[in-house]
Amino acid sequence: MEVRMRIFRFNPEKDRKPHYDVFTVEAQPTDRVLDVLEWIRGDVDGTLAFRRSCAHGVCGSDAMRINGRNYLACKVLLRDLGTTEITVEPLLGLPVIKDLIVDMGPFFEHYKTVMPYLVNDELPADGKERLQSPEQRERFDDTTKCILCAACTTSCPSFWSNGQYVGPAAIVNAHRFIFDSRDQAAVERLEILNDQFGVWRCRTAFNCTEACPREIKITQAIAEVKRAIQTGRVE
Amino acid sequence: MSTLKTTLTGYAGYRGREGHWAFLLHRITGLGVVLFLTIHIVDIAFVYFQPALFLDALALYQTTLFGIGEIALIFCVFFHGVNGLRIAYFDMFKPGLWSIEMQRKTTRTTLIIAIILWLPAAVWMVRNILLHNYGIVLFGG
Amino acid sequence: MAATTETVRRVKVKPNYEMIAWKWMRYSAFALIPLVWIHAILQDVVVGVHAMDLGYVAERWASLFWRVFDALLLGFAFAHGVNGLRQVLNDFIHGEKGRKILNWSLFIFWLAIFLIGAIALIGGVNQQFPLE
Amino acid sequence: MTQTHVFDVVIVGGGGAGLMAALNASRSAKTAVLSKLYPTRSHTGAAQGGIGAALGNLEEDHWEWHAFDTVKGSDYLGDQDAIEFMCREAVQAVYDLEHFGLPFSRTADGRIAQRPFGGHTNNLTKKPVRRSCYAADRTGHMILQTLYQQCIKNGINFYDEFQVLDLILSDGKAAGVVAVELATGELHVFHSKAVVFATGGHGRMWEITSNAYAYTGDGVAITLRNGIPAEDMEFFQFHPTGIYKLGILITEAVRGEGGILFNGKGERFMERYAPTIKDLASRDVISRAIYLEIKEGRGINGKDYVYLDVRPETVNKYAELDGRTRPDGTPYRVTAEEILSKIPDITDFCRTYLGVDPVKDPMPIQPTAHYAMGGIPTNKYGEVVVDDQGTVLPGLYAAGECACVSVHGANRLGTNSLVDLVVFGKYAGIKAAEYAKGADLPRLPADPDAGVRRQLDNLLNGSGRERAAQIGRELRKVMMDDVGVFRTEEGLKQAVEKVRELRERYKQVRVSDGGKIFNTELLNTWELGCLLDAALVTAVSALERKESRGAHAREDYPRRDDENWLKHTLAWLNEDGSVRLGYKPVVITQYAPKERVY
Ligand SMILES: Cc1cc2nc3c(=O)[nH]c(=O)nc-3n(C[C@H](O)[C@H](O)[C@H](O)COP(=O)(O)OP(=O)(O)OC[C@H]3O[C@@H](n4cnc5c(N)ncnc54)[C@H](O)[C@@H]3O)c2cc1C
Ligand code: HEM
Ligand code: SF4
Ligand code: F3S
Ligand code: FES
Repeated sequence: MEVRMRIFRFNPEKDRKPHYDVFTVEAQPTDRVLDVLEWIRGDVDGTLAFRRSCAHGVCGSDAMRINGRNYLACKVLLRDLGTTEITVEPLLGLPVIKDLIVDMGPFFEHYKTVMPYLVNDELPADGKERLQSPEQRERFDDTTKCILCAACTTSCPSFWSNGQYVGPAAIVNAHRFIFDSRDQAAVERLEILNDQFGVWRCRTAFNCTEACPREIKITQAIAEVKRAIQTGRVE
Repeated sequence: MSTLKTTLTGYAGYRGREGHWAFLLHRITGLGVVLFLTIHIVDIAFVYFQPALFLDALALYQTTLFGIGEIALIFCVFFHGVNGLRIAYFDMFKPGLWSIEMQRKTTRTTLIIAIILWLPAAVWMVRNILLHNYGIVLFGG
Repeated sequence: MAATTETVRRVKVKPNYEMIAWKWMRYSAFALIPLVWIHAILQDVVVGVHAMDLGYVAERWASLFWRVFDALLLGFAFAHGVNGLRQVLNDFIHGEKGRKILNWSLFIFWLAIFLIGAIALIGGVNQQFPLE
Repeated sequence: MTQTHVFDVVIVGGGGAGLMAALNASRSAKTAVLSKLYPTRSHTGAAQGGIGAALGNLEEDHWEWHAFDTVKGSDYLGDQDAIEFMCREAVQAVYDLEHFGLPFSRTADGRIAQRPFGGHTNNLTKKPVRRSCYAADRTGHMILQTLYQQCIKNGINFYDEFQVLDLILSDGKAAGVVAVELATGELHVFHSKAVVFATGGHGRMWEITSNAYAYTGDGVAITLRNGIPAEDMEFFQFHPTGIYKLGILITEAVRGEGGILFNGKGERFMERYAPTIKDLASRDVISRAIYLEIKEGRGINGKDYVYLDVRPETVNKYAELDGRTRPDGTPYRVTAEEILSKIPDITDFCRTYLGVDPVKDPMPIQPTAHYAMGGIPTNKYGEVVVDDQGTVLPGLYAAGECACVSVHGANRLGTNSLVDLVVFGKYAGIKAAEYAKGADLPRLPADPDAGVRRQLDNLLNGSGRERAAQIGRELRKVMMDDVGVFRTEEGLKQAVEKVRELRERYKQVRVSDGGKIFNTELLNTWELGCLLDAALVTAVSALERKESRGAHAREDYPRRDDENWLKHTLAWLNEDGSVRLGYKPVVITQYAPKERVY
């Protein structure tokens, strides 16, 4: 099949304003959007810039807007898009550096603010593992899956309008520890999120959950954090 | 990069699903209602402060243009109400309902309920406008 | 440390304005459904603007029930709405200072309109005005 | 302008090995981590199955058994002192990870869950043993995330999206690295007492691969260009179960949970190749079996793939035939839900890329290039060794997939790479910091980045007669055809020729993007140069090794030849593009080489 790729272009060394380039490509319906981008960069226009690494949806490099919606380019097959007119644009709400590459700095800064690490210095006397029941482990399983791709945060209307909002990804990563029975810093994290730029900025727009390539129930996780803050129960 | 332009591009251009539209609609309807409510409190207050003005305001409300606005307002009140109830219930009592399937289903249901509530009201209000402003009797003369 | 199936842990987080506002939006939402809907259906649909005049208002406020009803409506709906407006505008105002100014302005706006409404509600229809 | 930064220890690579090294080095030394990807994008995150350690949480197990299985898996080419060290240390390393917060799956009594994995056995009964510690099918993801989290907690200095292009040596010691900052295109010199390479593998030189685009062998190529040999490069593992055509890995854990391989005639063909442990035989054995089935026309519909079947009815049928039991002795039976809960990500891959639901349909699979056993030669402390005498290059360390300790020998057992990362990453970090403490900052040579500037200038100003993308395609094809699962003298000769030709043609490449900011074309092309170097060394080493051992299967020399070939290859890449080979003996402690049967 033939697809028309309309790709957002911006080269800070040359362009004052972004524009779109159109490439017409012969491809298979089972090709990934990433395959097409790779082909364009390799064989047509080497200056096209985008990030990628694993090519199967586990590293989080290639989140971008495809036909107006956030995806990992390596996780969408052309046939899934239902059209041969494909528009590819960088994530919204982070500064564009070049073409499809955005500055991930602000995103990781937010991530770092929520203490995304286990806090517990007590070790079992025998030096072995801390115990945790399968139920306790299951409680936070969903939010351990995050690959920090930023598809969620950059689909969030609250984040678009105010980049100070920590964003769904940071909350997901806080949730992962708040609900881990081994962790001892739930209160600190909840206090961080109980800020004017914390969980209360979430207007349940749900774009995050729809965008998450790891199918994390993000809005639910955020709601659970909101509840924990109010009720004082981490359950 | 969180500029007004980014926000508006996102609001209008992001191909979000039900949740995105529900969020926008909730926001627009909420703002619409506050705008109206503010005016409404002031004009009602005229009955105490400036009764003459109250009658002027009333005359304005009775025009067709305002009549149409009022029909929209009623939609806003219904949609915003049903959707707000949905959000509040999920958030406070059942976070587990924030799943993709439930979100899609309940948002659609919300819209349908809002429309079902709104339609008869709208019909009745259209009838009133036609009757009082144009002397056309639709029904129930 | 033993593996238990106990999953509830207790924490204490200090409430702050955003959290209270968030709760307020939701609790008031439950109250607003009957208040706003009844009011809107009654006034805008059943009665309709065309049937309204000072007499109607005077008659309505003659009943304590409706005065209390409208007072509740004013209290809940307007505070809910202005806080909603605050949330929306906060999305777009990024400076710490700008937000402060906004919050105070909105508070004053809310207070002013609320007082106007409250006074009217208490004062009722101005009887000096000749009713036709 | 080139900026210069000074550190005690510079770590190249933010994957499992690099982060583990960083955590340990930073305790006592001023440490920086440079990574061409954001650390959480590293390929460690793709590892699915698990990390092997003889915790014995579900049944009897001993690190000595783990060591024996590893030696046997390596086809006796692994250095046994290092293997013993690794398997003993693995236990503590896994506890360390748990203490760092890693969310392992759990047993009913709250301990770290373990499952069987190819090649891991109870040494007495020879039956599969539950040794692989896992977190669903996302063990690598959890390791990577957990280590990164700890790095944040400990305030490690990260230079994200800094690609290292050269190593600086001075007076025979490591003195730092030269890196380009992707966002600006500026060169930076990191002047340091110690350098740790943890750059991962080079599987992108094959057509069908489970490896990330970033797996271009930068570390091996950089050290080769600096006169350091590469060890055992001919040993590259083909994982038996990659998704047909795409190469995306389907973890061995699927077979651990009871998945069975079938050929086009519906036969469970592994019964013929590994009568005892069948579908859980070691990877090289299964990859060859699949290849042979396909060659004999027994692929599905005569095509070049077979089926991996994990539908509950299949699993239960064969579990009954095999008499498989649960830890408590009850017969092993599964439901679709159970399978889905143990391999959620695999399920997602199948649905996304194949439109197939693994509990309803069998998965089409074929062997996929997967793991580099060879790499930068090191000893068990991660110190880089530059000759056959064990001579250490002061201040230079390597760990993870880019290193060859060698614990994997001719064939790596599943789960052992993650063990390798955490154990040797840890020791490389500790040793580098210790070394840095006692050493002075080496003198920086004049114009340390001249070499890098020359390399990049060549790419920017080449004649433009050749296209990098085309060279890459030809490289991947020839490596797949001639340096793949099975090899022959003729094929390997052709491959060496071809790679030589491609290296020549590479000199005619010109990148079209002359910009500095995120010039991904320039860096991808530079990476292709690394692949070409690594490929040449791989093909030459393979051509020379006239035996079949582990992953190196020669059709013309089908037997293992301990008499002549129980030794490690060392390959030096000379300036003129020729390859010099040398050999060093395998360290044998207590496990005498035996025939390897499963
Ligand atoms: C699909 C898949 C599944 C696997 N499953 C398992 C399993 O179940 N069990 C197991 O034991 N093993 C498994 N492995 C193998 C194992 O995951 C890898 O061997 C291991 O993760 C490699 O780790 P590393 O730290 O060496 O490299 P990586 O994690 O890949 O890190 C390499 C780092 O080096 C950086 N880098 C590279 N080049 C440069 C440069 N020039 N300049 C700067 N930085 C650079 C990269 O940015 C990256 O941060 C699997 C591998 C794959 C591909
Ligand atoms: C009919 C009953 C009503 C219900 C159930 C309701 C419910 C809600 C809820 C739950 C929210 C919070 C949304 C969020 O934070 O995600 C909200 C926001 C809002 N409400 Fe209401 N509301 C009602 C009536 C009103 C009225 C009468 C007004 C106007 C005066 C109003 C104006 C707003 C505004 C402006 C917002 C902010 C919207 C935003 O943040 O996007 N609401 N409403
Ligand atoms: S929560 Fe999902 S969408 Fe958000 S960063 Fe993590 S993986 Fe990406
Ligand atoms: S899109 Fe944003 S508003 Fe909340 S539900 Fe997701 S964080
Ligand atoms: S390339 Fe890794 S997620 Fe797409």
